[in-house]
Amino acid sequence: MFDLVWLIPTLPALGVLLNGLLGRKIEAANKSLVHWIACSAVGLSFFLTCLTFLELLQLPAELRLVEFTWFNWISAGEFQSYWAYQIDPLSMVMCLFVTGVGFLIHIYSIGYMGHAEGRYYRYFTYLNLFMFSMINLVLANNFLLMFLGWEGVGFCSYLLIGFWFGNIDNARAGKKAFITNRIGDFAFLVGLFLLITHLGKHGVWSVNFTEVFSHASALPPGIVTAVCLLFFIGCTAKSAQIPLYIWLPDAMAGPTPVSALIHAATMVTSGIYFVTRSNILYQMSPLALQVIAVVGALTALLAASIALTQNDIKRVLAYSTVSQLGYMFLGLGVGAFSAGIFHVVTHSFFKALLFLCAGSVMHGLANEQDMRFMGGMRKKMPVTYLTMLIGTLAIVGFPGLAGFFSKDEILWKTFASGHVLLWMIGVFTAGLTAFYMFRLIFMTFFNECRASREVQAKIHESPRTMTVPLIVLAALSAIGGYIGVPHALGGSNRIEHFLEPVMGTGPGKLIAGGEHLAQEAAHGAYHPSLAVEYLLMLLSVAIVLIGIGLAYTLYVKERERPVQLAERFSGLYRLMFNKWYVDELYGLIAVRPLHRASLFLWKGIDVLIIDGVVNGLARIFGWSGTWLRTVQTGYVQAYAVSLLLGVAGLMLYTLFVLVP
Amino acid sequence: MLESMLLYLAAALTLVTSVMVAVTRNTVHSALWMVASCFLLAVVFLFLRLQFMAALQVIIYAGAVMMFIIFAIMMLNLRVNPGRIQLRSTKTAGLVLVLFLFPALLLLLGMGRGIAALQGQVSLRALEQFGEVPLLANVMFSDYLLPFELVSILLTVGVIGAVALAKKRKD
Amino acid sequence: MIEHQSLFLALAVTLFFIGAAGAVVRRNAIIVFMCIEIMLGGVNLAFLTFTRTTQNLDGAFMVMCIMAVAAVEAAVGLAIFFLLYRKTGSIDLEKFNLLKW
Amino acid sequence: MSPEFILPAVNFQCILPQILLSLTALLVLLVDVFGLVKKANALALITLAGVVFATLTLFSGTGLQETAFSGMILVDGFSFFLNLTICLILILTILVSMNYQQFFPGINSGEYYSLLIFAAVGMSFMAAAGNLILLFVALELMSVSIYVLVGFHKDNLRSIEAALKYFLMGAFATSFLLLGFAFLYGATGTMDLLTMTEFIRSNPEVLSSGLFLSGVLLTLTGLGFKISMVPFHMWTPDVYEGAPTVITGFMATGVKAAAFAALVRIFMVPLGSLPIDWSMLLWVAAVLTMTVGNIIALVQDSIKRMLAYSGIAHAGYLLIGVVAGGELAQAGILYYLLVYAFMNIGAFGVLALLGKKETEYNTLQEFSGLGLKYPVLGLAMAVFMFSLAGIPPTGGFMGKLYIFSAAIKSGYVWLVVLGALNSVISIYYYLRVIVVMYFQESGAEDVAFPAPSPAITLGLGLAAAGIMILGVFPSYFWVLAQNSVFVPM
Repeated sequence: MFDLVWLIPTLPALGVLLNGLLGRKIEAANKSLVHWIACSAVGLSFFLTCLTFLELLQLPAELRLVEFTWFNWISAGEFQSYWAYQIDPLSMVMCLFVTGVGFLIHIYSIGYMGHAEGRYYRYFTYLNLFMFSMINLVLANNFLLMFLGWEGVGFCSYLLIGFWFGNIDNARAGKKAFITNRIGDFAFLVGLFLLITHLGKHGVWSVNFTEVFSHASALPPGIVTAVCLLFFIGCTAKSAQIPLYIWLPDAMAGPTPVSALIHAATMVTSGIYFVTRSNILYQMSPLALQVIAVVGALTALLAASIALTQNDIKRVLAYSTVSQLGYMFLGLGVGAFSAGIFHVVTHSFFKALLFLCAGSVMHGLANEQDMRFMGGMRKKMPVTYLTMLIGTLAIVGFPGLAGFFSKDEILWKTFASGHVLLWMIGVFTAGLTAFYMFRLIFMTFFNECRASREVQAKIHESPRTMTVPLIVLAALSAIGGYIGVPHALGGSNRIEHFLEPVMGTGPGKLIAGGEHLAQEAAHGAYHPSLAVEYLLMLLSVAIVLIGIGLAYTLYVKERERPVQLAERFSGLYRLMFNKWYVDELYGLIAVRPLHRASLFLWKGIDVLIIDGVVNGLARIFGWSGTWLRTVQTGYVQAYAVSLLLGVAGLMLYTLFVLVP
Repeated sequence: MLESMLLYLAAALTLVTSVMVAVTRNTVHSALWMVASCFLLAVVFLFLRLQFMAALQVIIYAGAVMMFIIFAIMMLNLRVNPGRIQLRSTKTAGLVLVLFLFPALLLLLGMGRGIAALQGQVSLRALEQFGEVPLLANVMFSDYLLPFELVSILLTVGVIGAVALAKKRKD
Repeated sequence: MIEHQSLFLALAVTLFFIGAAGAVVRRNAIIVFMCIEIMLGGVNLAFLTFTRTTQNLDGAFMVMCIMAVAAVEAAVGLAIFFLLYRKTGSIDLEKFNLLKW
Repeated sequence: MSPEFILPAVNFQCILPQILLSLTALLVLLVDVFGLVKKANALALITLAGVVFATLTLFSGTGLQETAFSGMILVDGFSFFLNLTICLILILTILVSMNYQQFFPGINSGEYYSLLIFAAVGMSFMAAAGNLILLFVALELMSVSIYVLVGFHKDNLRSIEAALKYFLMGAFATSFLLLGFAFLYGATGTMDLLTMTEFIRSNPEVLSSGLFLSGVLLTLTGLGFKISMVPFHMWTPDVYEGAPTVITGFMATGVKAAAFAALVRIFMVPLGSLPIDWSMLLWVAAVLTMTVGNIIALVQDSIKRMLAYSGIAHAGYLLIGVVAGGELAQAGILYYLLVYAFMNIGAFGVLALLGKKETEYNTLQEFSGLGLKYPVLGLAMAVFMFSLAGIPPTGGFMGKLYIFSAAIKSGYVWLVVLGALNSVISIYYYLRVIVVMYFQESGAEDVAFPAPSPAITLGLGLAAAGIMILGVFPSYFWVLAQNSVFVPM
C-alpha cells in the first residue's frame, strides 16, 4: 500500500486537470459528471489514506516512518531536494482528516453550489487543487515541497474566497487573504534560507525533515530561535494568529463550504501542523515556545471577545476559528504538541460541521447571513438544528463531546506546565466561547423568525447531499474525542501514544534542547495530582455552563419576559425585580463592558490599528509612487540629467570611499 | 618646441569649435562648426603620429557623417533653431552636474596614474611605423576579423533601418 | 609626444564634457546629436592616446569601429528625426513628452 | 618593412548559429524585396524556420570550452546558455509578431524580421564577447536594430517618440560606456577580458589607480543604462510604453539578458577581485532599482507601463545576483534570465493581442472580465503575472529562490530581506491584473479582441509551459545553468 502513496495527491491533481481543462465541455454535456470526477478523486484518496493508515498501524511504533521518493526535484550543487512523501503518524493523522473532511465538504458542495451555473466546474477545480496542495503540505518529507503546498493553499484560498467575484468586496477579501499570507510566507522563506545556510555550514545540504532535525542540535541556539520565530510568523499568517489573523474573518466572502474547508480541515491547520512537525526545533528554543504560547492565548481571548458582538453568522464562526486556533497554539507553546494536534482533529470535525450548518441555514434563508434576521429555525430545519447543536456543544467543550477532551487536554497541559496565567485566560475564553456560540444558536434557531415574509415562505430543509455530510460530521463531533481520552478519565490517550514517535521528547529521543525543557519543567515543581485535574475539569465545565446560561438568559429568556411577567409571575414582582437587578448587574459588570471592550477590540484594534497599519503601508507606497512618477517628466534631456546625476553619485562614491 | 606650440593651438581651436557647436543658434552654422571641429581633432591625431586615423577622421566624420547631417538640416529646413536655449531647472542642474563631473573626473584620473599607461616606452622606429596602414591592415584581417565583419553587418543594419524608417509604406 | 599624454587625455575629457553639456542643454535634436558626436570625438582621442602609450593596436581599431558606428547611428538617428519632422513639423525635444509618468 | 600577414585561425563552428541567423535575416530581406512569396505569413515562417534551425545547431556546440577569433569570443557554457535564451526569445517574439500585423501592416516585412534577427545576433555576440571591442560592436548592432524597431510603428507618434528617446539616450549612454572602455584599456593596456583579468591579477595596484576606477565607474554607467538600473532607468518606461508591444517584450528580455551577460563577464570576473566596496555600491543600486520600479508600478493605470516599471524592478532582483557574486549567483542570474524571457514575452504578447490600434495602451479597466471571456488567454496571463510576482510553483519563484539563496550564502541577508519585501509589494499590482481579469464583470465598452491566431496561441502556450516547467521541475535547467557558469580559463 505504501507504494501507492503517490496516488493520494495525484488523484486530486487528476481531478484538477480533467475539470480544469475540459470542465466547460463536461459541464455543458453533463453537469453531474463534474462533481463525480471531483468527489471520486478526493474520495479515492481518502480511501487510500485509510488503507495506508491501517498498514502503518501494522508496523511497530518505532518503525512508523516510511519515505516514498518520487523523483529528484531540485538539485543545486550539494543542495538536493526530492519530490518525496513521508508516511508517519503525524502526516497520517493530518492526511486522514484532511481527505476525510475534505471529501464530506465536496459532497456537501454538490447541493450547495448547484445554482452556480457556468462556474460549477471551476469551483470543483479549485476545490481539488486545494486538496492537492493540502495533501502535499502534510505528506511532504521536506521543507520545500511542504512550502509548495503551503503556497498552494494560499493561492487556492485566494481563488476560492474571491469566487463570487461579481462583488468587488469579495475579490478584495481574496486579495487581502493572499497578501497577508504572502507577508507570512516571506518571513517563512527567510527562516528557511537561514536554516539552509546554517545547516550548510555543517555540510548538510538538505531540507529533508528527518535530516534537518537530526542535525538541528549542531545549530547555534540564537539561530534556532530566529528560525523558529520566523517560521512562526509564517504560521501566524496561515493559521490566523495575532497579528496576521485579519484575513480570516474577511475570508467569509467565499462560498460557505469553502469557509468550512479553509477553517476546518485545511489551510489554517497547516501552521499547527508545521510547528508540530518541527517540534524538535521548537523544543530547542524555549523562547520561541513561550512566544507561541502567549500569542496563542492572547489570540484566543481577543478573537473570542470580538465574536461576542458579531451579528453575521459566518463572522462569529470565523472569529471562533481564530480563537480555537489560539488554543491550539497555546497547547503547542506549552509543549503539548500532541494535544494541539488532537484539538486540530476534533476542531476539524465540529468546525466543518458548524460551517456547513451555517451554510445550510443560509441556503434555506435565501443567503441571509445576519442573525438578527434569523430565528425560529429549529422547527423548519430540524436536521440542521440538531447537528448544529451537537457541533456547538462540542466546540464549547460540553463533557463527553469531542471538544471537551481536546480542549481540556490543552488546558490541563497548560496548567501542569506552570503557565497558570495562560491557563486562566484559556478557561475564561472557554466561558466566552460558550456564551457566543449559544448566542448564535439561540438567535438562529430559537424565538420567532425575523426574516421577511417572502423569505420565510421559502424556508426549507436542505437537500440530502447537504444533510448527510452534516450527520456524519455530527457523529464524528460527538465521538471524535474518544481517540484521546486522558488517563484521568480512565482512557489511555491513544492519539498521544500514536504521535509519540514524531515528538522529540519521545523515549530515547531527548535532545539537547529537550533536556533543557525537561529540566525546567522539573524545577517548576508542578506535579499536580489527579484530584487537581478533576477539579480543573469541573471548573472549566462550570464556566462553560455559566456561559451557556448567560446566553440563554439574555437571548431567550429576557426577550419573553414581558409575557411571562404578565401571565405567570404576576405576584412575584420583588423577585422579578431582583432578577431584573441581576440581569442589569450582569449587564453592568460583565456583558456591557465586554460588549464595549469587544467593540473596542474589533473597531479599535482590529479595524483601526492592524488593518490601519496594513492599509496605511499600502497608502504610503501609493503616495510615494505617485510622487516618484512625477520625476518621469517625459523630457529626454531630463533623463540625460538623471544619468549625469547617477554618474556624479558614482563619482562621489569613488572619490570619497574607494580612493582613501 | 614648435610642435608643442602647434599642438596647443590645435587643442585650443578644437575646444573652441566644439563649444561653438554647442552654443550656436543657427543649426547650419552649428554643423559647420562641427566640421571644423572634426578637422581640428584630426590635426590633434596627427600629433599622436596616427596619420591614418587622422585621415579616417577627416574622411568619415567631416566627409561623410557631417555631410549627411547638413543634408538632413537642409532637407528639414531647420536653418534657424526652433527656439532659443532656455535653461529650465533640469537643464541648469545638468550644467551644474557637468561642471562638477568634469573636474572630478580629471581629479580622479590624476590619482595614482594608470599602470599600463605609464609603461609607454616606445622605440622611435615603432613609433613611426605605428600609424601606418599596413600594420593596422594586418591585424584588421587577422586578430580583429570578427568585429570587422560584425561592423559590416552593422552597416547593413544601418541601411536597412534608415530605409525602413524613412520610406513611405506601399499600401 | 609621450610627454603630452596628460594633455591629450585632458583634451579628450574636456571635449567629452563639452559635448555632454551641449547634449543636455540644446533643444534641437540634430544639434543634440552633434554634441553626442563631440563626446565620441573625445572618446576617440582617449583611445588613440592610449593606443600610443600602451603600444597596442586595440585602441586604434576601436576608433575605427566607433567611427563606423557613428556613421550608422547618424543614418538611423536622422531617419528618426526625419520621421518625427514629417509627423509633427518639429524636432524640438521639448515638444515631445507624450510618454511620461 | 611591412610585417608578414598571418592567416587568421577561423573557427566557423564557434559562430555557426550566428552565421545561420544572419543568413536567415538576409534571406528574408531578399525574399521580401524581390517579392518571391505572396502569402501573408510566409516571411514569418521562413524566419521561424531559419531561427529554429540555428537554435538546433546551437546544440552542436554544447560543451565547447574555447576561445576563438584570437580571443574575441569565448565559446563556453555561459554563451551557450545565453544563446539558447536569446534564441528562445527570438522564436517567441516571432510567434507573437505573427498576430501583430493586424495592427500595422508594415510589420509583416523583410525589414522587420531581419532587424529582429540582427538584434538577436548582436545580443548573442554580446553574450559571447571576450573582448571589449567585440562587445561594443555587438552592443551597437543590437541597439541600432532596436532603435529602428522601437520606431517601427511609423503612424504612431508614441512609437516615434519612444524611438527618439531611446536613440538619443542610447547614444548618450554609449559614449559614457566607451569612455569607460577607453580608461580600462588605458589602465590595463588591453581590451581582451582574459588578458585584462591576468593583468589585474599580476598588478593588483592597478585597482586603486584613478584611471582604472573611473573606467569601471563609466562602464557601470553604460551597462547600467542598458539594464535600466536606477538612476539610469528613466528611459525605460517611456520607451517600453511607446514601442510596438511585441518589441517591448523582445527588448525587455533580450537586451536585459545580453547586458547582464556583459555585466557578469566584466564585473563578476575580471573585476571580481575588486575591493569589496564596489559590491556595496551595487547593493545600493539593487535596492534602489527594485524599490523605485515596484513603487511606481503600483500607481500605473496602463498595464503596459506597469510592466515597464516592473521590468526595472526585475533588473533590481537580478542585480542582487551580481552583488552576491560567486558561481551560484551567476547560475541564478542565468536561470532568472531564462524565466524572465518566458514570462515577460508572454505578458507583453497578451498585451499585444489586446492592444488598441491607435495607442496600444490598455488601462486596467479594459481587462475586466477578460479571464471569463477568454479562459485560456486569461489563464496564460495569470500564469505570467504569478510568475512575475514570484509565486510558487512558477518559474519566477524558483528564479528568485536561486538568486536570493545565493545572496544569503554570500552573507547579504538584508539585501534579500529587502528583495523579498519588494516582491511582496509587487504582488499587489500583479495581482490587481488578475483580480480585474477574473473578479470583475466586463465594463460597458467591450474591447474587441482579435481572435488569437494559432501562432500566438503556440507562442503564449510555449511561454506558459516554459514557466511551469521551470517552476515545477527546475532541476534540469538549474543544473544546466550551474554548468554554464563563466569561469575564466
